[in-house]
Amino acid sequence: MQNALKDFEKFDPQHLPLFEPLAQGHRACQGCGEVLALRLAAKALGREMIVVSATGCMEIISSAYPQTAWRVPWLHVAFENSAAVAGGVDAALHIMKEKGKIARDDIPILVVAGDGGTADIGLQALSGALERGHNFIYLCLDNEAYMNTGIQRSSSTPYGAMTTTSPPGKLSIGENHFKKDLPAIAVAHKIPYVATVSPAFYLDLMNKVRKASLIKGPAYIHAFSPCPTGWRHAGRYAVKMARLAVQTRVFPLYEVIDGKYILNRKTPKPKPVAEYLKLQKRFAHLTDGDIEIIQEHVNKEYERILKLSEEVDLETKFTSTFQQHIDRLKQQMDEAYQKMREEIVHH
Amino acid sequence: MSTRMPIEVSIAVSKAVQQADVDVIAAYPITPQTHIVENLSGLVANGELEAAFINVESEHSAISTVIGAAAAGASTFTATSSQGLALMHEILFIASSLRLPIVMVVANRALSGPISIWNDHSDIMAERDIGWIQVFCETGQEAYDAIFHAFRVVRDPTVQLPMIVNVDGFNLTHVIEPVFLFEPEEIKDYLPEHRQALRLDIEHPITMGPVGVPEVYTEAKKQVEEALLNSKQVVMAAWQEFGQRFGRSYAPVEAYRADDAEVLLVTMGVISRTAMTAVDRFREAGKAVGLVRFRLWRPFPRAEFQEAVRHARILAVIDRHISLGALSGPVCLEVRAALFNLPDHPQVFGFVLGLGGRDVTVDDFCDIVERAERYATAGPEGDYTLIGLREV
Amino acid sequence: MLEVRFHGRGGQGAVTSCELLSSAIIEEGRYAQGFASFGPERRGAPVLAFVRSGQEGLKLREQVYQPDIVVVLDPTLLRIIDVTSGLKENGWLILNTKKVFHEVKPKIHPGIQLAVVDATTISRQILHAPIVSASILGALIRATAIVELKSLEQPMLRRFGTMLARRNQEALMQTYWSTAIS
Amino acid sequence: MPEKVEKRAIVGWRNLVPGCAILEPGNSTQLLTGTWRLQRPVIDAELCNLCGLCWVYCPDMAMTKTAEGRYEPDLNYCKGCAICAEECPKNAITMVEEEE
Repeated sequence: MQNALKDFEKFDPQHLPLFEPLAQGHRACQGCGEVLALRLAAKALGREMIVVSATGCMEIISSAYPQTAWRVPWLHVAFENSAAVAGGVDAALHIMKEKGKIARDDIPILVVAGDGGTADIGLQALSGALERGHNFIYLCLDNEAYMNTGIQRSSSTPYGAMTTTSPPGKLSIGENHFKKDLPAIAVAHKIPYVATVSPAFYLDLMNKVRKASLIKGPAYIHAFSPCPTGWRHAGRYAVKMARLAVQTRVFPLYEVIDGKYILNRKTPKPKPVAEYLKLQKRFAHLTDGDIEIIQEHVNKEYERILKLSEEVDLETKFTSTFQQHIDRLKQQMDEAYQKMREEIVHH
Repeated sequence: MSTRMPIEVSIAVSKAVQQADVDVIAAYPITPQTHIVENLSGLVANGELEAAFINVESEHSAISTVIGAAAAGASTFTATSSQGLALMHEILFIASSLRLPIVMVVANRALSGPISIWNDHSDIMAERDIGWIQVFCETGQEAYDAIFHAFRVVRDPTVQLPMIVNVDGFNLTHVIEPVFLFEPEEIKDYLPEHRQALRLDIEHPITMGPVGVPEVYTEAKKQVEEALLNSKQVVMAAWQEFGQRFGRSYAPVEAYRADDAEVLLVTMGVISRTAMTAVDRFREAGKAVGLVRFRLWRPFPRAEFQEAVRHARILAVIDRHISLGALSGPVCLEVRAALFNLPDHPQVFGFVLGLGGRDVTVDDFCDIVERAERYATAGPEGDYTLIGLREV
Repeated sequence: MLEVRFHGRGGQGAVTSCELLSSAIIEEGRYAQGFASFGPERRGAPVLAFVRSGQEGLKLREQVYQPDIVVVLDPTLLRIIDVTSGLKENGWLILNTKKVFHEVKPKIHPGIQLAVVDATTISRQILHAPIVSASILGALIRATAIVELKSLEQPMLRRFGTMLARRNQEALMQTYWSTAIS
Repeated sequence: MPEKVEKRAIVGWRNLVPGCAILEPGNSTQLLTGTWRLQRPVIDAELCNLCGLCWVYCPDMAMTKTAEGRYEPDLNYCKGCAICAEECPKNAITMVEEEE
């Protein structure tokens, strides 16, 4: 386990920080789940951080000149390079601190990008930056399509979803690939921290962002980000969607710390995926058979994560059983020694 | 005192970067830029240069990384060539728009396709509008000096723009030649400290790179252009001071035996040296031929150029880039544009040569001068002339 | 102006020879350019390198077309390349070969001055490797006196480091004295 | 307020901060996004148990806590998405049409 997390102090739900790094007056859609996830993540880091943003909804809605919704230093360069830009910020802070040009380099860098900017066009820059071990928190806000340009499919669009470039038709179900597994790609880089978060589980989200900031090296956080406009559900349901996705196992919440999986929220009695799909018009065209395919895929993926985290459980179990065994042996030896001493004294 | 050393020009360039107190270098290998960044990585590895050397996974990330570092207030450097520069393309505009003081060496090389690792100017000529200050070099000494000059210029608080030093790939980067190298204390006073007012700083949180709404985009562009145009004064002042301190003087437009010349060759980069020998030949034969070279390419030194060619009858403008479908190479186009509204301007003929590493010889320049004289009376053979082209 | 063309194979050290020679000329306070013909050639392929010396700030950056001196690092190149192509009348051919002078001389155009040395054997003995980048220069200097032998000391030190530079210096002296000249 | 925004946006190029950097942190509070709202949340103080989930889940930071410790929507910024009403565990929030 990471030393940095040894005495990890969770957020106190009664005393959440009041400071909002992201200010009121941003131009996100009514009921935007993505900006909620971003708000909570930023809140977890507070006043002292630097934000590097990729092009996307969150960049557009927070920085239209001459207003900014950012109360912390914020930089946007382009769509596909936010990880590389953040790497430069990270390197600059460290070397300038070393050379005595600035006082501090312990400032968390939050990289914000959407699923398109991460899974598609920004994947190379992300991979490079993760491999180089830059100290930043990469927050992928996954709303499962290119919402900023008008709901075109990305490689993170789920199977069966209707988007403006994956329309269902006589020959198509809509999006006909299962979504790219970005957390697994991040894990494959052997970075110290990977996590999935959902704004519905806000304490879990904030705690994970805080953990990511404490760990040295790259952290990748994949945030489920309901988009009422693109998913075509009522704005009021954004948090409900984020919760249902977890309850139906569509989006399991887990952490991968130093390569070890921990399924944070087990759902032994999941709700059927249909309950999640039926609230969104992007899935309205799906037949029961289609939904069955999705259900199977969801089950399989959940089982995979569960198995990976159980391996860790088994290891923990083994370690503790082994420890108990040793303790017992020690006790027996102590007793035997005591007995011997007594016998010697007796003689 | 500076020492005259036999040195490969790329190594001289990296030594200049070392002496400029750079903080962050990010680079991706591409021929013929490699020797510059290899040597820099070695200097960092040996503790001879206190900087972060970041081996990025593409040129796109190289420029992105130095932008991030520059936005955080670091002095930054990168180098590239050809496809690498083209891959940086979209980000280059953003670097100038963000007004970040980055120094980049472009080891000029042809752009694909077909793929060519050899020297011409097609890489940089595809980046004419990026808002960076751009200079060219003709010798190793000039390349070495240009690095100090570039760091001096971009660190000027009135400039706040990135700058490209063009060094012809192989034909200059890989040549071993004598270069006077500075002792650290010699150059120290010439280089100001790198200080950046607008940067990512938690004490003064600012928003960098906001959305340029229609109400501000035009003004934003105008602001960068004005900064670029005004940078010429700083560029020239820095050259002047360099000349006063070190005895090597540079100017936006430089002339060679051009004063009374009827025919002027117009060049830039390393081939200018060869052109000088051609000029000497004509002069020996009693012909009034001269040479004018662009050292500063962006901002375009209009006034200096107009003045330099004022008395000539014929200009033979050399491009080392073919601008497909245009009326001539880009240098020639701009020269024509610079002269068009002047009364009694010289006749201008465009020549393209030295593409993709094709050697540029003294004979080529002699051929060009003779053709230009012929065109002046008989008219040109086309919009421009491709020298050395094999027909069959 | 004096122009030298080196013929070698990728990895044999023609570019290093070019670097050492141009550096030595510059060390003497004269002007030189050293450059290779750059291409996609890999280890083993024939390669060219050039040295041009002349007045300070020489106004010439074209390739070398009519060398005054041609240096051949590998005799097997003679079978596949016309190494004397463009060589000026009365120019020098410096050849590394195991053959003796009289075996080679008849095959060379009479207007060419010839210097022959077995640099490979000398390098093998002294450096324990057939690297002739420095040792071949002994023959070149013996024949043409293009630089002084001692002018190579600093360039070799920079290129090879103390130990290897000393050995190369030894090889250089040996080739210098064992070169056979027209 | 919208007038002020317009004036700032049409600043001439000579007065632009280099790189169009925005120097005033969080000045988006000048944008009253409450004007986007079609319905507004009304909190029943009797039912409210002060759990604060409406504050946590508001994507517009438009739920505020008054000096008396009550939650109240900030109508300058509330876009009327109704997440607060949906998420309120006590059903203490109802959405009222703005036109009424």
